[in-house]
Amino acid sequence: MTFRRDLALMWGGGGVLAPLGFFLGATMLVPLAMGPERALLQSAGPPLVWIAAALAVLATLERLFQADLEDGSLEQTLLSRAPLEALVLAKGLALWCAVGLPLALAGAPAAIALQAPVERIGVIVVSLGLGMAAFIGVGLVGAAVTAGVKRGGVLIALIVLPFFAPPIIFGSAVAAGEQVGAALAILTGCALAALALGPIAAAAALRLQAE
Amino acid sequence: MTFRRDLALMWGGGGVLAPLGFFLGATMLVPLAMGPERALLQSAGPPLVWIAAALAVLATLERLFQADLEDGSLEQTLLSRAPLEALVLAKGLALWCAVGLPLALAGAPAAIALQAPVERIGVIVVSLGLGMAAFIGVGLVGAAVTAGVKRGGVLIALIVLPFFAPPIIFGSAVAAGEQVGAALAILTGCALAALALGPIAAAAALRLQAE
Amino acid sequence: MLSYLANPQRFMGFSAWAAPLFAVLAFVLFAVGLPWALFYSPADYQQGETVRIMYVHVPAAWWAMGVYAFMGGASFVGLVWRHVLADIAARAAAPVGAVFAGVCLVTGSLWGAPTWGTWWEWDGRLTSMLALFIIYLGYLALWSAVEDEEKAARLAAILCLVGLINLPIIKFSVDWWSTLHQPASIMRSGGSAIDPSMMGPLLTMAGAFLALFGALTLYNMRAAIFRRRVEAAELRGAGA
Amino acid sequence: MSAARPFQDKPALRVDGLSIARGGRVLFENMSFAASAGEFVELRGANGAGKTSLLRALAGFLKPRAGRIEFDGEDEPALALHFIGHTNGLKPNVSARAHITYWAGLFGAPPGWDIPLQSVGLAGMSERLTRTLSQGQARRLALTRLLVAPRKIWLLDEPAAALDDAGRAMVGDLIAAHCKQGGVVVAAVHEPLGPAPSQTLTVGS
Amino acid sequence: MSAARPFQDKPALRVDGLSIARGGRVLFENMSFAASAGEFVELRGANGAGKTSLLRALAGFLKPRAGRIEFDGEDEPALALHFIGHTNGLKPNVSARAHITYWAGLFGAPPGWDIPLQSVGLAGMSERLTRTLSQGQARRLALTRLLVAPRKIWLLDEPAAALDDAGRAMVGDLIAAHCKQGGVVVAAVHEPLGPAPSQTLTVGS
Ligand code: HEM
Ligand SMILES: Nc1ncnc2c1ncn2[C@@H]1O[C@H](COP(=O)(O)OP(=O)(O)OP(=O)(O)O)[C@@H](O)[C@H]1O
Ligand SMILES: Nc1ncnc2c1ncn2[C@@H]1O[C@H](COP(=O)(O)OP(=O)(O)OP(=O)(O)O)[C@@H](O)[C@H]1O
Ligand SMILES: [Mg+2]
Ligand SMILES: [Mg+2]
Repeated sequence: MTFRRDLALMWGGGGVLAPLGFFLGATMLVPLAMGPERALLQSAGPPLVWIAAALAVLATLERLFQADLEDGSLEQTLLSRAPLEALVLAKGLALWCAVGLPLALAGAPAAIALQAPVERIGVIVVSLGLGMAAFIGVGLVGAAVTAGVKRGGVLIALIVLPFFAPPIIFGSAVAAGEQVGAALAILTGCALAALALGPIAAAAALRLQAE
Repeated sequence: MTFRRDLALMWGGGGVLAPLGFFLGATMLVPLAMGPERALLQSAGPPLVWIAAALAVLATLERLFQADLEDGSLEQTLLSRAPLEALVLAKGLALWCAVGLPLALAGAPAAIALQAPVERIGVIVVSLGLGMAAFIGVGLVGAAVTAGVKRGGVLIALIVLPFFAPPIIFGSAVAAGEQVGAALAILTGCALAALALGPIAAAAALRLQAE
Repeated sequence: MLSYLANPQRFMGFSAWAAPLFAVLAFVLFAVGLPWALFYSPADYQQGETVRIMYVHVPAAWWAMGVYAFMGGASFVGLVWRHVLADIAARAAAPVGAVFAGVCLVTGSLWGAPTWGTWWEWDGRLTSMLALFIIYLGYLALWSAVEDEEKAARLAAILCLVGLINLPIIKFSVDWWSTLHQPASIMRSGGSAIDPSMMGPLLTMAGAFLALFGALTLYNMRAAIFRRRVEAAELRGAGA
Repeated sequence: MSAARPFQDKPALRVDGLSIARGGRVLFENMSFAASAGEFVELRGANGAGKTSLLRALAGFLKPRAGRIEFDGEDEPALALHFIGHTNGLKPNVSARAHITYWAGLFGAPPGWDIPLQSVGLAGMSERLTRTLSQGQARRLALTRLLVAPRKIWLLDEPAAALDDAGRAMVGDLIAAHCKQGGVVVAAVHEPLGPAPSQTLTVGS
Repeated sequence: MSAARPFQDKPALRVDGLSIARGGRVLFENMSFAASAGEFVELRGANGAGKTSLLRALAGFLKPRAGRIEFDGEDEPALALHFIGHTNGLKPNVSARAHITYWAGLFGAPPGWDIPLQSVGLAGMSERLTRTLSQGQARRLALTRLLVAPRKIWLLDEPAAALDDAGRAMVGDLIAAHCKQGGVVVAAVHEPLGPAPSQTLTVGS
C-alpha cells in the first residue's frame, strides 16, 4: 500500500509546485486589491487563505484524471492487481502529500501576510491540512466524473464547490478564532468522510471512462 | 484578420466555460468564508472580484500553448502564411472573447453578491474587461515562455503575477470607487500596452519552443 | 571595447585580471565606506541613528534596478546579435541583482519598523520593488527550468526585456501614488536635497556595491564559460 | 514441460455473438471465435473497421451492445491480460525506469524480476525522460509491460507501429515465445508480424 | 505542360554539412544532399537514428549544430513546405471540417478550394469530432493538410503510420502525383511506400 502510494506520488507529481505558486500568488494579490488598510485585512484576510487554498485545489482537479485518460495510462490502471479504489485513494493521498501538505504549510506565511495573529498560525495550518484532505476527497469524485467530458472545467467547479462549502465555513471559523475546538472536530469528520467515500465513488466513475 | 480571429476563437475554445465556473465559484465562496457581516463584505468584496478574475485567467494559462505543443498544432502554426505575432494576438483576442468578456460580465452579479453599490456595477464591468485584456496580454508571454517546461504551472504564476499587480491595484481602486477616472485611464494603458507588446514577446518565445 | 570583448577568448583574458581587480576595489570601498557610514557620519536630526541603514538600503535599491537594466541590455544584445557572451552576462548578473533586491527589501523593512511603525505596507514603491525581486526569481527559475541552454537563454532574455517595464514603475511609484516611502531626494531634477555630509559615505557605498557587482558577475561568467567548454568537449567526444 | 508452458492446461478466450456499436453506428454484429492456449489470433480490417473497439471490448473497457466474452478459468479477466493500445501510456516527464517500476507494482511482477530494457533494445536508456524518446523508442518502452509481469492473454493494437525492421522482428519473436509458453495473443495489424497466425479474423463488413 | 508542373522551374532543397545533436548526443554529422524538383527522397534508419530530428531541422523547428539548409528560390522557406509529423496536430473536441477550414486559413488555400475529405477516404465524416476517429482515420485527416493548399516541399514523417493497405497506396499515389507536378517529397519510412524513391538516405551510423 505505502509502496504503491509512493509510486503514485512520483507519478502524479507532474504539477506539484503549480498549486503552491498559485496559492502564494493569490494571497499576495489580496492586499494589493484590498489596499493597505490594516483593519480590513485583519478581518478579511484569514478567511481568504481558505478561499485561495480551495481554488488552488480546484485548479489541479481538471487534469487529474483527464491526462491519464488521454495518454492511455488509465487503461493500465484498470488492469492492475490492486483494486481501483485503493489506487484512487493512493492518488488522493499522493495529491495530499504533494499539494495539500505544502499548501497547508504555505498557509502559515500567507496567514501572516494577511495579518492573522501569530499565535493562531498553528491551528490554521492544522485546519488547512484537514480541509485539504476534505477538498481532495470530494475533488477526486468531481475529477473522475468529468474526466472524459468536453467542458470538464466548469462541470468540476459546479459539482465540487457545494461540497467545498462546509470545510470552508468551519475552516474560516478556525482562522477567525471562533469555536476552534468544535470546528476542528467537524473538519476532521469532513476529511475522514471525504477520504473514505470519495475514492469509492471516483473509482466507480473511472471504470466507465475508459470507453 | 477577423476571419482568422474567429477561427482561433473556436480553436482555443476548448475550455471556455471552465474559468467562468471557477470565477463564479470563487465569488460564491467568499461570503461563506467571511461570514455574512455586511460591512466587512462591503469593503472587502469588490476587490475580491478582481482577485477571482486574475486567478481564473491564471488557471487557464498553463495549458494555453502547452496543449498546442504536445499535439503538434504549434508546428502547423509556425508554417502559416500569417505572421506568428498576428496568430498569437488572435489567440489572445479569442481568449478575451471566450474568457475575459464572460468574466467581466459575470463581474456584475459577482460584485452585487459581494455588496458593491449598484450604481458602480457599470464601471466595474468595464474595468474588469480592460483588466482582463491586460492579464491576457501578459499571460500570453508567461504561457509562451514556459510552454515546454516540466513544472510550467508555478513558473507561470511566478512570472506573471508581478505584472498582474498594477491592473489589480487600479482595478480595485475602481471597484472601491476611488479616483475612478484616473484608474480607468491607467487600466486602458495597461491593456493596450499588454496587448501590443505581449504577442510580440510571446511569438518570439513560441518560435523557440518547437525544438 | 564591447565588440573587442565579445570574443570569449579575449574575454577570458580580460576577466582574468579584471575580476580580481573589481574584488579588491569592492573590498577597499567597503573598508572605507562602512566605517564612514556607520561611525563617522552624522545622525539624522529626525531619524537618529536608524538613518545609517540608508547607506546599505539606498545603494542596494539603486543597483537592484541598475543590475536589471544591465541584464536588459545584455538580453537585447543576446537576442538580436545572437551573442553567447551577452546571454552568459545576463545570467551571471541575475543572482547578484536578486540579492541586492532582497537586501533592499530586508533593510527597508528593518528601517520601516522604527520609522513607520510597520515592517511592511502595500505601498507603491514597496510593492513594485517586491515585484522586481519576484521577477528576478522568475527569471532565474525559467533559466533553470529549460534544459537546453541556448533555448533557456533566449526565453529568459525575452522575459527580461518584458520585465524592464517595471523599472520606471519603481522609480516613479513615489510620484504616482501618494505613499509612505519618501520621494527621490538624491537623483532628481533640480539637484540633490540631501546633506552633503551624508553624500560622501553614500556614494562610497554605492561604488562598493557596483564593484561587488562587477566582481561577482565576472566570476560567474568565467565559471559558466568553463562549464560550457567542458560540455562542448564532451559533446565532441560523444560525436566522434 | 509444464514449467515451460505455465498457461497450457487452462482453457482460454471465447467470444460469442459479439456486437459492438460506436457513436450510434453498429461496427459489427454476431462475431464469434475462440482461442485456446498457444494461439495467435490476427485481426485485420480497414481503418475504422473496429479492430481497436474489439480489443477494448475484450479488455473490458468498452461495453459491447450484445454478446458474451469469456475468459475460461479466470475469475477476474482484467488480471489475466495485458493491453497495448494505440497510445503508449507514458508520462512525458517520467523516466523509463520509473515507468517500469510503476508497472511492476501495478501488475504484480514476480520476485526477482528485472528491468527488461535490454530485451526491447533500449539498453542504457533507463534514466531518460520519455519525452526525449523517439517515437519507436517510446513504443518499445510500452512493450516492456508485456515482460515485467507474465500474463496469459496479450491484446495488442498494432504493436509494431513506429518500429523499425529489427523492432518488428522483436515483436514477432515476443509473440512466438509467448504462444509457445501457452499464452494467447490477439493482435490487430495492418501488415503481418512474422509468426504465422493460427487464425485470422477480418473485422468489419 | 507548365500548368501541370507549377513548381518545375524553381530549384529546390539543398543540405550542406548538416550535423544534429539531441540532448548532448550527436546523431549524425556532415550530412549533405540535394533534391531538385520532382524528386522523392526516402529517409531510412533504425528507431532513434534521427529521421524525425532531420525532418524537423529541415522544417526549421530544430536548430542544427552545424551546416546549412537552403531552399533555393524561396525567401521564406516555412511558407514553401508542409510538415506531417508523428503527431497529427488535431484537437480532440473539434470537428474534421473545422480543422480543415482552419488549415485552409493558416496555409492560404487558393480560392475555390474544396474540403478534400473524399480524397483521403473520409467522405461523410466532416462533422465528426476528431476524438471519435479511429487511429487511421485521424492520420488520414492530418494528411488532408497536403491537399488544402499546394506547397512545393512535403516533409513527411512516417506518413502511412496506422494506415491500412488502401491508405498506404493512397499515400503513395499522393506522393507520386506531387512529384510529377514538380514538388519535392522527403519522407521518413520504415517500409517502402510505393513510388520508387529517386534517392534513399540512411540516417545514423
Ligand atoms: C521594504 C521596504 C522598502 C523598500 C522595498 C524600499 C525601496 C526603495 C527603493 C527601490 C529605492 C530607490 C529609489 C530610487 O532610486 O528612485 C529606495 C530609496 C530610498 N529609501 Fe527605501 N524602501 C523601503 C523602506 C524604506 C524606509 C523604511 C525608509 C526610511 C524611512 C526608506 C528610505 C529611503 C531613502 C531615503 C531612499 C533614497 C531616496 C532617493 O534619494 O532616491 N526606505 N527605497
Ligand atoms: N467515441 C466514438 N464515437 C463515435 N464513433 C467512434 C468512436 N470511437 C470510434 N468510433 C468509430 O468507430 C469505428 C471503429 O473505430 P476503431 O478505432 O475500432 O477502428 P480500427 O479498426 O481500430 O481502425 P484503425 O485501423 O484506424 O485503428 C470508426 O469508424 C470510428 O470512427
Ligand atoms: N529532447 C530530446 N532530448 C534528448 N534526446 C532526444 C530528444 N529528442 C530525441 N532525442 C534522441 O534523439 C535520437 C533521435 O530521435 P528521432 O526522433 O529523430 O529518431 P527517429 O529516427 O525519428 O526514430 P523513430 O524511428 O523511432 O521515430 C533518439 O535517440 C532520441 O532518443
Ligand atoms: Mg485502431
Ligand atoms: Mg521518428
